[in-house]
Amino acid sequence: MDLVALSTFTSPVILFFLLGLLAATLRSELAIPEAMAKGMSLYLMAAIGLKGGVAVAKSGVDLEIALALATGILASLLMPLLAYAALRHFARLDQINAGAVAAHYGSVSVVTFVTANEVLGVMAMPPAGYMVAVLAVMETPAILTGLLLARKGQSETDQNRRELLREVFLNASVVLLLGSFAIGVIAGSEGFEEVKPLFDSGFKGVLCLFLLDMGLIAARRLMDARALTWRLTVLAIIFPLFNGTLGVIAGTAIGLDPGSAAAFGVLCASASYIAVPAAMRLALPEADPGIYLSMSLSLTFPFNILFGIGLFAALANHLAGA
Amino acid sequence: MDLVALSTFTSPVILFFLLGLLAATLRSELAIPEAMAKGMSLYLMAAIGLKGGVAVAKSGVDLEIALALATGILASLLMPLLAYAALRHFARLDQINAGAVAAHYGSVSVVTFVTANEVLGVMAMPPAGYMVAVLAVMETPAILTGLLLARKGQSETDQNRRELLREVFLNASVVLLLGSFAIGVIAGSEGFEEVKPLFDSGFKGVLCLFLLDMGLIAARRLMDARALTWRLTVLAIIFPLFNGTLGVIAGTAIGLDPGSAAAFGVLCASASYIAVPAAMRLALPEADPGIYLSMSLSLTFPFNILFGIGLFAALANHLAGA
Amino acid sequence: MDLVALSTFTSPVILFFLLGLLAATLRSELAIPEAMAKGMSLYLMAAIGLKGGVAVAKSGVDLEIALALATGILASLLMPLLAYAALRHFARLDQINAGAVAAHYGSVSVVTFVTANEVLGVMAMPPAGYMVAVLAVMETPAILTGLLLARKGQSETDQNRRELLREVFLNASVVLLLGSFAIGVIAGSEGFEEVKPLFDSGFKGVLCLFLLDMGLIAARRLMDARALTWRLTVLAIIFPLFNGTLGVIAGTAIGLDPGSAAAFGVLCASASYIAVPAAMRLALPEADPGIYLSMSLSLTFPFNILFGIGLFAALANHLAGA
Amino acid sequence: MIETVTRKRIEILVDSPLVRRVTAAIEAAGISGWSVIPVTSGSGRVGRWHEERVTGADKSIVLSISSTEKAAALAEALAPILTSHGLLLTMWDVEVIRGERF
Amino acid sequence: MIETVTRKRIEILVDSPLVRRVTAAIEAAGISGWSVIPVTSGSGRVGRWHEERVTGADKSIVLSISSTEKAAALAEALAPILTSHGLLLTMWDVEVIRGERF
Amino acid sequence: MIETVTRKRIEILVDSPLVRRVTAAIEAAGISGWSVIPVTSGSGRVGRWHEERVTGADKSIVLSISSTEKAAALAEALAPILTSHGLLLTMWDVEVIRGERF
Ligand SMILES: Nc1ncnc2c1ncn2[C@@H]1O[C@H](COP(=O)(O)O)[C@@H](O)[C@H]1O
Ligand SMILES: Nc1ncnc2c1ncn2[C@@H]1O[C@H](COP(=O)(O)O)[C@@H](O)[C@H]1O
Ligand SMILES: Nc1ncnc2c1ncn2[C@@H]1O[C@H](COP(=O)(O)O)[C@@H](O)[C@H]1O
Ligand code: NA
Ligand code: NA
Ligand code: NA
Repeated sequence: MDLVALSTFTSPVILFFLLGLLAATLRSELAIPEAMAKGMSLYLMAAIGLKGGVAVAKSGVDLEIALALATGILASLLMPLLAYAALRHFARLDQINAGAVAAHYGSVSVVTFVTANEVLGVMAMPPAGYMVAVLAVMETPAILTGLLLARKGQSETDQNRRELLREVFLNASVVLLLGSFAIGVIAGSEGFEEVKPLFDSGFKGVLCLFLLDMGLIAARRLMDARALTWRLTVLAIIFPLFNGTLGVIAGTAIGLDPGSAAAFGVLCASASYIAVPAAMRLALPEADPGIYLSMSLSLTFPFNILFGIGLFAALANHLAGA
Repeated sequence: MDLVALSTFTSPVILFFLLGLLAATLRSELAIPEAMAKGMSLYLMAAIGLKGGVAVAKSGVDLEIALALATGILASLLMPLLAYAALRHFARLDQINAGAVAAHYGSVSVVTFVTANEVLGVMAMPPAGYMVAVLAVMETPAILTGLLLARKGQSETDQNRRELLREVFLNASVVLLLGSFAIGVIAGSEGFEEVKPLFDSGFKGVLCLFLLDMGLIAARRLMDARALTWRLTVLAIIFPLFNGTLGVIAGTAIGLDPGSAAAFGVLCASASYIAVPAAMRLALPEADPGIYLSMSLSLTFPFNILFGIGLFAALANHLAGA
Repeated sequence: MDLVALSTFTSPVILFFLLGLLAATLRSELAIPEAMAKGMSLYLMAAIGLKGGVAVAKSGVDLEIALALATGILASLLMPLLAYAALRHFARLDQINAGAVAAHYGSVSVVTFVTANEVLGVMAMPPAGYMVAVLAVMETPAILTGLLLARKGQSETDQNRRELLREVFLNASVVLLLGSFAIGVIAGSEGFEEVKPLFDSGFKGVLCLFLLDMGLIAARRLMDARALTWRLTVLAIIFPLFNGTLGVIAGTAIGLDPGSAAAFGVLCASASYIAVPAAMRLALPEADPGIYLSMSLSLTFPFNILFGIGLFAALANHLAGA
Repeated sequence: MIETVTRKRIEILVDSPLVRRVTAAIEAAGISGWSVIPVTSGSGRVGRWHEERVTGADKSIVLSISSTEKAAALAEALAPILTSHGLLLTMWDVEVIRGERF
Repeated sequence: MIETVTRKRIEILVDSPLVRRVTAAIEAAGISGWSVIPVTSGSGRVGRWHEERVTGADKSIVLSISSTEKAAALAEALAPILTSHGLLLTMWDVEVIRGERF
Repeated sequence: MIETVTRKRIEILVDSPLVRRVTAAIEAAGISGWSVIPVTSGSGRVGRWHEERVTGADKSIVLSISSTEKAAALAEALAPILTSHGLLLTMWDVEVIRGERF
């Protein structure tokens, strides 16, 4: 495990993330234009979707995939429940904020998954291509659970509910992920060939620059975070450890290969900070972004990138060995 | 022909365009930052210009090229006349709007040409490199004809006319296309080698993302289009069919190879939605963008991408076979 | 030398710069979105930093490097003194503006260095990898000298001074250059492999587009430059010639290979127009950007790109031959 | 001397994901149009933010010109969600030409 | 207590390709300067638009501070093209420091 | 009819690298918040500029809503550096809801 962790620390991908954290902590003015950051995140989703789809076009669809998808949806639906309880009683958050934060931890972080994909690849345990589909289907169910928890007893106007459901099920990242996944399946490897240079070769480099930006944003948020109590900080580390471990076990239980089981653990451990916050602004505007973004982006995300991925990979290997 | 059309439908380039159309129709919030979209369109023009120039540096200049250029200029000058008549009498547009729309259909769409280039390449009938120069020279003449038609009897102030001519002849896309074409000619293949990874290998991938954005914009415009009558809709399909067919015939007549003849047909069939609209805002601000953009971008562009290219390729092959 | 200069003029990198100058002179509306331009400059710094670091990881550190770094720092500290004298007495600038301009000429231009790197590579005399570190350490000392000259006798408030020092020592380009240099050293060539497609293969193409933008900005500034006297124009050409020649001589004297000596000359000849202007807005807001940006960006930068690099390369070869 | 009429200019600072909600209210108030201006950073009671389009935590300003009555109606309509949605609404009198539009 | 003077603030919403036309009028009116603010989306009688810099269908706001006389002169000069060019002009009184500039 | 209160709206046009200096003054004046709007081009006595974020020569507008007293204090605090730092400060009265915030 130590070796694993170390090996990841010499990868440019991780090093650029650390550079971002460092630069922001030193209060350097370094900043990536937001249009470029947004563009890179769209590129990463399109690329990961395509690659997953192409892989599935090769491997073909089978029961294993259906099982993985079902487990993913279930996990996304249930994870917020435990998180909500902990946030209410241990961290003493009000109902609205507890529901909002719970939704983030039930959902997933695309970039954490992408990084895990690269790291696991380097460790010669690449996850199966269909895990991208699992990633996509895990994004939204948690949002619904979170909203139910936050809005217990209240009700939205119809107009708002319609807009909300569209935002939840057709939010940019879900559409782009599933869309390019489908494109990958249809185009197959021959079709992928022509766009490979941009979407495959360029991938890791873009990931470096994007993680540089994420490091800058995460650290800056943390330094300005006023609403972050020590109890919330503790939970932001416990949630990924707990959910991730369960995830790896579940993944192994349903017969995933170690790489995919580790990836599934990372998905469970990760907290959304792109799709869910946008949905929360719409659905729970009263919830404080200072809480849910600081936890998911400034604490859980770095933890997963720097330690989580290595841990869950080691655990998956261990269980596979057993 | 069916096979042709089908084959294009499994190309990622086309599939991303369809994804954009679909996402916007479903009212998803998916959107590409405009700075990125603008950047990609500049990249595509620089790349296509370079490649064309390099090709000409190899092939050398001859009468065929001069002939193709002359035919292109002529077509761009004359096409608006017929279009104008149809717009006035069939679609009942006023003089100003009819002139503005006519200018769009006489001019060309860079992205449609670029896409045709890729598709024809896949079909083993790549157009000649100098077609890029034809593309460039076809952009502006139509604007002049359109303005004359729209402004019959009226006159601009000198200051405005000067600014206008600069906008028309030095508009960004013309300068960039001809400029990078010249650079390609000067640098030649050896010179091109060093920049090939970005401008050649990356090309199709960027085209995918750009067409995704074009699909989003086209569909959104269509859904908000208030000024679009059924008569205008009909013309937006007839114009490309008519101009494109004439274009392929003319191209074959002047002795172009099937690929180039098909590309020339696509150029005639395509309607500008980058260079001309900007010029129209300046020259005919009274004209309604809701009309000319909806027609060129939301109807003619998708038609050409999805069907036109395949049709004109088939026609060119047929004529060549005959 | 002529041959050298000519050879550079057929490189796309230089040709795109000329295209930018030309387009702006013709008052074309061609413009690169600023978010994209900013993004490209960040990319170039990250890439050049990485490559330098990887090279050093191969070559290892030795006295030669220490010597080069020391010479660079010294040059950056001292160059402003002479420049200041000339600006005060020949160009008759006031203390503030003279200090501000002097800081620019003591510091360095990343893009000029990057372009020199490419050109020298083509000329089979690539500079040593550690020259990137020299580039990075030469950026800031000149700012301090310039400020001392401009603020003789005055003093800043503590709060301002703190903010100022952070801006000076942690400005975006220094952090990104040194940061990615360090990443390159740590990751080494194996680590670099995975990100090579983006940071190495794509490099020259991006440099083309960035220089296109720089050409546009430089020419536009020049045309609007109201504060530019003929005396300042003369100095904007003399400074690079003088500093560059001294630089090549010094570089050869401390035993650098011809390529590195030429690069060191280019560093001394170049004037900053990204890092220093930002620092000057903060430290010397009274100084007129119309003066220092027009000199460094609109005159010295094009001179170095088009002639300086070739000249210093020839001189370095000559001295090495002697 | 061209004559101008007085209208209200309303500017509403809002989280970008909520812009649709605000423009819907504007259209519901029967106002003829609106425009959106980007906001790149800011600071308030819940802390500072900077260029965060990626996390959807960025803000925009929705500006709209309308008659005093419609402006009042809009303020009325938005009042209940001002605090919950963290909107910042300011309005003032401006002179416009072609006042009949609004 | 620092004293301020009253000046006009004019804001003109205009299609980005037409910005030059407006700034030319501003300079013709002898006004000392102007600034341009981006507009990312909007809605009016001819429908809605969103981030369309690619098609040149995007808009900008040109803002300028000037004396009341010069502001009136500018409004006068732009009036004839307001409708044809789809400009949206608003102006109001603001307090400025260093008023002598304008 | 919802009641509104009158507050000052201050807008300061400033070189982007100097935004921090201005927001520091705003916070020093005890004002509860501020927002930054991008400026893409402009023209003044020292000439014209356009989209120059690369050279750090671009500008921004810092806008802040506050009570008249705090606004005056802020103007007071910035006055000495207005000319040297090339700031352009305008302020005017606006109606706000939830006035207690400011
Ligand atoms: N009442 C208004 N308030 C603010 N912006 C407006 C208003 N009316 C129109 N606009 C802007 O002006 C553009 C053109 O309006 P129109 O000419 O009515 O189609 C719209 O897309 C909006 O961006
Ligand atoms: N009267 C004005 N109205 C609006 N913006 C102005 C005005 N004067 C100057 N500016 C802006 O302030 C910047 C610097 O102006 P100056 O200090 O006069 O060169 C200009 O580039 C414009 O962006
Ligand atoms: N007084 C103010 N003036 C201008 N903008 C403000 C002000 N207060 C808050 N804002 C903006 O509104 C956002 C949210 O404010 P708050 O709800 O107080 O956290 C801040 O990040 C600022 O962008
Ligand atoms: Na999760
Ligand atoms: Na055409
Ligand atoms: Na120098």
